[in-house]
Amino acid sequence: MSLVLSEDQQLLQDSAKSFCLENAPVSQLRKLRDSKDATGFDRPLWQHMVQLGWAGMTVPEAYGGFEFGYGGLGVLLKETGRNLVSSPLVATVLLGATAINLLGNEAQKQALLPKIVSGDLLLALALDEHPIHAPTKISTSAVRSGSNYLLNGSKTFVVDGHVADQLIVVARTAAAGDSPAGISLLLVDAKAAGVHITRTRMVDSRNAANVEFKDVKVPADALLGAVDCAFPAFDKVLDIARIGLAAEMLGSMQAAFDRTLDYLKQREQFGVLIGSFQGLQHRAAAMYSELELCKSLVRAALRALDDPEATNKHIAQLASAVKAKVSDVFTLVSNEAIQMHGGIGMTDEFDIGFYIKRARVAQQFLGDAVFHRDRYATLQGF
Amino acid sequence: MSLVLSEDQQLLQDSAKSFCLENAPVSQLRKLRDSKDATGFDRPLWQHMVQLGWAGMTVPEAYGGFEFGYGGLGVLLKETGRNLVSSPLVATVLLGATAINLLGNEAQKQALLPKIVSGDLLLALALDEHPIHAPTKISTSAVRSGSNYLLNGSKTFVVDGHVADQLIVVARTAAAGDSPAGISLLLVDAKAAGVHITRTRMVDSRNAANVEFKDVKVPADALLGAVDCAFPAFDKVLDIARIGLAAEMLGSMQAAFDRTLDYLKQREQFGVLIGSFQGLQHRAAAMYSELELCKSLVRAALRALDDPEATNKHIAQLASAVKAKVSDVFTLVSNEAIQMHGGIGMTDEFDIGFYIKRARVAQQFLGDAVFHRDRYATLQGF
Amino acid sequence: MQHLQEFQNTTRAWLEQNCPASMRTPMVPDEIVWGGRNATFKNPDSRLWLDRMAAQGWTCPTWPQEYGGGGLSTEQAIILGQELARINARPALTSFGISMLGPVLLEYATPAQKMEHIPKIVRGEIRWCQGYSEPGSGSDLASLATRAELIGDNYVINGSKVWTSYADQADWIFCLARTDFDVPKHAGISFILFDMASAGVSTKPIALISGSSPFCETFFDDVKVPKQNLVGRLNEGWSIAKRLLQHERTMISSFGLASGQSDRGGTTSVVSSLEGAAMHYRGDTVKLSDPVLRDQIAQFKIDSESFAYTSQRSVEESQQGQGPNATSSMLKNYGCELNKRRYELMLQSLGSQALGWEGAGFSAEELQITREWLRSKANSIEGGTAEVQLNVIAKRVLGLPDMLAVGKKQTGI
Amino acid sequence: MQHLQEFQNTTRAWLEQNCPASMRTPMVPDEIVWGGRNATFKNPDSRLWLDRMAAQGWTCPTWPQEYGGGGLSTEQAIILGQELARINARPALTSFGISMLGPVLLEYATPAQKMEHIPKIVRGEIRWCQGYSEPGSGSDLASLATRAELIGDNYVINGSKVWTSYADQADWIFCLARTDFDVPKHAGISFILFDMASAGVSTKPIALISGSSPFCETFFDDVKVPKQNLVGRLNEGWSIAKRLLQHERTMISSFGLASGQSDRGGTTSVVSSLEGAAMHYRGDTVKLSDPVLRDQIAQFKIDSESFAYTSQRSVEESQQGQGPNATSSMLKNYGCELNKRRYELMLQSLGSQALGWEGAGFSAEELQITREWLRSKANSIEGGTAEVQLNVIAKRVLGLPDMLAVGKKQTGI
Repeated sequence: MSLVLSEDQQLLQDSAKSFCLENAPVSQLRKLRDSKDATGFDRPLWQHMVQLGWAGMTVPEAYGGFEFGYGGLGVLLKETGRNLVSSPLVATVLLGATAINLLGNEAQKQALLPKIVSGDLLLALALDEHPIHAPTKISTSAVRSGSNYLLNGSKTFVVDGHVADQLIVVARTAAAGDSPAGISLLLVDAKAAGVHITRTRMVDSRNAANVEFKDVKVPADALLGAVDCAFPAFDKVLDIARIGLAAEMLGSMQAAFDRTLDYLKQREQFGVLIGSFQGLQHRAAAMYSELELCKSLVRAALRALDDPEATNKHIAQLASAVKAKVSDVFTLVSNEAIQMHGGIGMTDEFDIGFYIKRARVAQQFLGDAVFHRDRYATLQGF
Repeated sequence: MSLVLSEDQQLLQDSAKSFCLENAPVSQLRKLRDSKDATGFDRPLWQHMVQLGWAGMTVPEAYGGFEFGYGGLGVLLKETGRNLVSSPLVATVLLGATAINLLGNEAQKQALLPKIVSGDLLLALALDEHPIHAPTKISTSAVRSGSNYLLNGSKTFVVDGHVADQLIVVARTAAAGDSPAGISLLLVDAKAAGVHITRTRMVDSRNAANVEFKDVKVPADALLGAVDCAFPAFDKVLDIARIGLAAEMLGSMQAAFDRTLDYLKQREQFGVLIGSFQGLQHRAAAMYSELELCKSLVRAALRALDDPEATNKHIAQLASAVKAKVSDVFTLVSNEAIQMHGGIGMTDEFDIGFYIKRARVAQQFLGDAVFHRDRYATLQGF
Repeated sequence: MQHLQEFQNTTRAWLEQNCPASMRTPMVPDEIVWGGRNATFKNPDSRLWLDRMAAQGWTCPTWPQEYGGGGLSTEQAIILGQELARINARPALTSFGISMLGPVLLEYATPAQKMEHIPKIVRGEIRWCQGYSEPGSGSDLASLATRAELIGDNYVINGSKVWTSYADQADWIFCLARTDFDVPKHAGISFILFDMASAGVSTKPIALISGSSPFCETFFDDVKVPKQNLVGRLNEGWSIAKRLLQHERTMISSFGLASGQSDRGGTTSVVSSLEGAAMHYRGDTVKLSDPVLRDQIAQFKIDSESFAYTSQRSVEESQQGQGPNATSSMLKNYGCELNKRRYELMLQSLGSQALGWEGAGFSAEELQITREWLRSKANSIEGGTAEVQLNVIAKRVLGLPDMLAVGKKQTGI
Repeated sequence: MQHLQEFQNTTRAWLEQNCPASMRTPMVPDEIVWGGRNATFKNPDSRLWLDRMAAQGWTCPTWPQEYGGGGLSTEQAIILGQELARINARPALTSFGISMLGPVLLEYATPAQKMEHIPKIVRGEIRWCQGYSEPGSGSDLASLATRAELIGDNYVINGSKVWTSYADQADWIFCLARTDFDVPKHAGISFILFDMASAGVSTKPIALISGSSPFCETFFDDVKVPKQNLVGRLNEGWSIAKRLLQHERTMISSFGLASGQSDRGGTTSVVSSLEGAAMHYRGDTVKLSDPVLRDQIAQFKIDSESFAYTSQRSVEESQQGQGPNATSSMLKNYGCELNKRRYELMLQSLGSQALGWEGAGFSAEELQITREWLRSKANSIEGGTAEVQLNVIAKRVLGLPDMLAVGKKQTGI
């Protein structure tokens, strides 16, 4: 498989690009923010995306999906990222559908995947318990009691937690502390008794929630994956999501860079275009180089997801490499975007500020650069 | 006390500057290197420095010294650093005299300090045992046997080890492993039986040696400082040396920067002076800013050494801060110096290459930036 | 020396008696005293403190007594500063009149102008704003297009300004306007003062990416200004403007320094220091568990410390007559970059708790940090961009050559 | 496709039979085969391997068969490369004739010139050097002053070159000379080939900060060159020169890549990888004990990996006809910076064992690393400085405007 888009992917990209431009430019996000929209995304827009097949992009045909692969979903994420589109694409499709597809049993897949494809089910992953991503540092407990689990604990930074129909909850059914052993996943109805959801308004105007579980009864058949040892498969779900998120971030930073480059070519100071100053030119050239590297790494990582021969370890290394790299470069590009826009970039009226806000949220989500370089080094044995 | 040089210090600086320019420019070091000089520094030049009182700069008057303080020695080191002068100033005066002054008993001070002042004694500190500075990771053992200690072990990166009359050896008399407890210092005659010294030719053309001790008999009265618990006082010696070394490095990087700035003002390309390119201007301005910060920090650290009210902890923090900062900026400045000189800077014929070589040796000596930031954080309690 | 000792004793005694207890607590943002016609004093002690200090002239300690200043020598002013710091006294008055306009009026204005404006600045009676930047002229300030035409005894002013801090609350403005369009751009600018209550002046606040802000757009529509409100000579306002910018830079670099080291008004806060915040949000007690962040914070703290010593050295050098030097650009730039770095590290320290905007799930302090982080991005834009400062260092301090005339214009001052 | 499969089979079989066993071991620096009149073969298998590969034309697989090349399609050449890599075959011939001169001769030379020079390049019979840089013209190559005057049937060449790699061992030189002094500098340059054995040619090696080097200064004193040795048209050599620089850049960026990932000739070496070296010199076995260095090495490895994918993507894109693009500047620059970073990290990894120059106390490998570290500093100077590459990216790729004509000249190509 090549590092260049296939013809199909290229077509998908073109159509996604014009779809977003027409239906979901950054002004859409601004509107959701300014109206303090309760949903936090545009439902008709999401239905439109569903009709285009976006929700079923990676779902097997057997469950009503289109099996277009993660290369395809990556293309969509990059284009929505370019316009900072707020939609259930990350929480429900990238994380949710992948989790069910990889960990679910046949009954769960049949029950849930078609609903995702048709837009009738929204999911959210309830994982983090601390301000710093640490996927095995889980205190939320699920204790077997008859035919149920009793769930207690609290979760933070649950993306789309306030609109999800079901939550995928990472809980500890055995062992303690920081061990990957003893971790299980449960599908929990968002409306179940004892589930308390508080929406958090984030700096990037996207959607998240804090969730508390107080003696929530969860039927034992809501277990997603193996009891006590779901972590390895779940870690792969996380890796897939990290790669997809990196694709989205790539789109966002590409857009921030393009807007900045345009500004350098338009803004005059001292009687010349500011883009003619060598100081800015060299910094723009450095950013371009980093962006090209990110682009290659994102494509290599997406390619591995669709390669049946790629090992989980190889995917894990690529996931950590790409999340680390893209996080750093998005920080660089968004900071430079503000600086190079000068005063106007600091005004809320101008859209560039949305990009620096998104940069920091995306960077923290599913592990920041330091987390992933540490993990990369461990995976490489040093 | 001020951060600006006192009148006396200013006078000392002026005379040291012209002394070095006349007697010890970089060509002197080149000559020593090319002739593979066995001593590695110029003895008549050193005698000249001794006559000027440089060897007794920090020695108390009671022992024949001039009590001009570390502010004064710092001025000398900065000026010798500017010209990359190879001399016993670091090993014998900065490290040696300080160690004897701080740890020695009255008899030792009376016996040794006047000889340092008169230029009749050269010293070397035998501390490191590993390629990475770790002053408490000492395996060299000194075992009491009657009225002697029996010394075994090996040392590396012993600056001036090949010419020293006496070695100040850091050894373990108790405990084991990596503990500061159990560390003692011994004064060892370089010609004693069982001492094997191998000169190492370093990339900076300065002097160092590896030293092995095989069953060396050292009289018990050669202990320098308290038995088993010399480390706290010795650590202060190291901190003083780190600050002095930083002053020397400051002089070197200031010279590398000045030479580069001159070159930017002379070299023409594309019909203009290359110093007129904004890309280079901004980098030069950034270096200048860092240099100014280094200058202030070096002065603050030297000031603390002459301030009777400064605590050891305060000095330790300043020592680690300044060694870390100066190491990083010297790396930056020496790299930029080569890059901005272009091809000519890569030729051995041009002097700028000596500065990048010195930068890396000075940076490793007595702990690099990472070592010192770790120590700084620990001292600050985080 | 004895005289100074005596001054210290009397000052200490005076402060002991006159500085109200509540004025010896850390400043709360909404209790900052800006003065002006519509001055508000949330804390009544603030008014008392201002009146007492102003009566001594100690709001402007070194300004001449004839204009209401304290008339202190530099040495005395330093002692006053130390004594104020000793008791943690709040600033009695914060004002652009003091930090920016006053010094240039003392240097350039006529005795009559000084007599009219300086005492009111000292006493905080008039609040000033700065009419410099325009939408089309950012770093290239001298390309400004606001025009002032002399018609009869008045200048008639038309145009607009941007980034005028607190324009909506200011009483008067010091304003740059073009008075000659037929000469090179630096040569046709004048420095004019006028009342913001004049007919034809309007303002509109600017929202920033960090939320609401003190900045405004300010519009002038046939504003009539008496011609004696010109400071200095007609068309020669640019040198006054530059001088004022130096004072502004010094002020901003000291902000950078201050916020780089500030505790946030109380040692109980978990975010009073970077390392404290980083440890708190990781549940660490003895040692920060993220070694990479630990290294970066140590690096930041070492740089902050070096910067503080550099500011101090710069003051000492300028006192030794080595002049109010070009290092103001260096200090401004480095101080601002440090402050930006500090907030980036703060974000890393807080993890996802630094990602809130408003509402539930975040403490007030966390939300404030997020906004301050965004606000810090402007540090290297306002008061001369980082790029302009680097140009100034390269040319003024390092003596690097201009490529061409266009290079000279780049410095912007 | 079937055809390619067959090609792969026959190639694999041919290599199996013809590549000597010792040619399947990692290259040793002093066994590199440079060819030329005075070629030396320290390992006799090297000669055998060169002769066999040259006979196939596989030293230059895609060059036309009529000039001795392999005549392979791009696809076939890729397969050949894969098969060579599969058995770790050493390059049969390393030559500036192949990597730089040949491609431009094929594009610009006359049939007679091609017939004279190309086959000798393919067979490694003539070793070439590059006469480009001059003492006064570094990045500003076109300001060169070496002159060639047509006198009778000869060009008479006077001047000097610098940084001519292996000039003291080369048989011929491809040389830029000024043939018209009365026109803009780019318009008066010609591209001329001549024999280094000609009367009036002399060379002098240049010592680098890393020690001895292949670089020379080269002097021309009334050197007579037959006029048919001009390539392309008189005074139009600049476009050939630029084209050749593109090939050089591509070559250098692949160096950067290679050395960024190379193992140093055997897995037994402790410095075969950065992380291995760092752990070895700290006595670590499971995990690198310096967490900051560990983070930096991880960052370096991630960047190297990203760079390798980018090189690969660039090849794929140019195969898809997205052109031999301007990204060569980006790859050259990034690859060189990576290599410099690698050596800085290597120094940190080795601690004081990386600080030796010669003699006792250091292993041969340690001493080599120190020297390679110093040598790496030239990566961002030779073949177009980092600054020139950034200019090219800014202008050619990003379309940023020139400030003035002088801006255009800065790009240096």
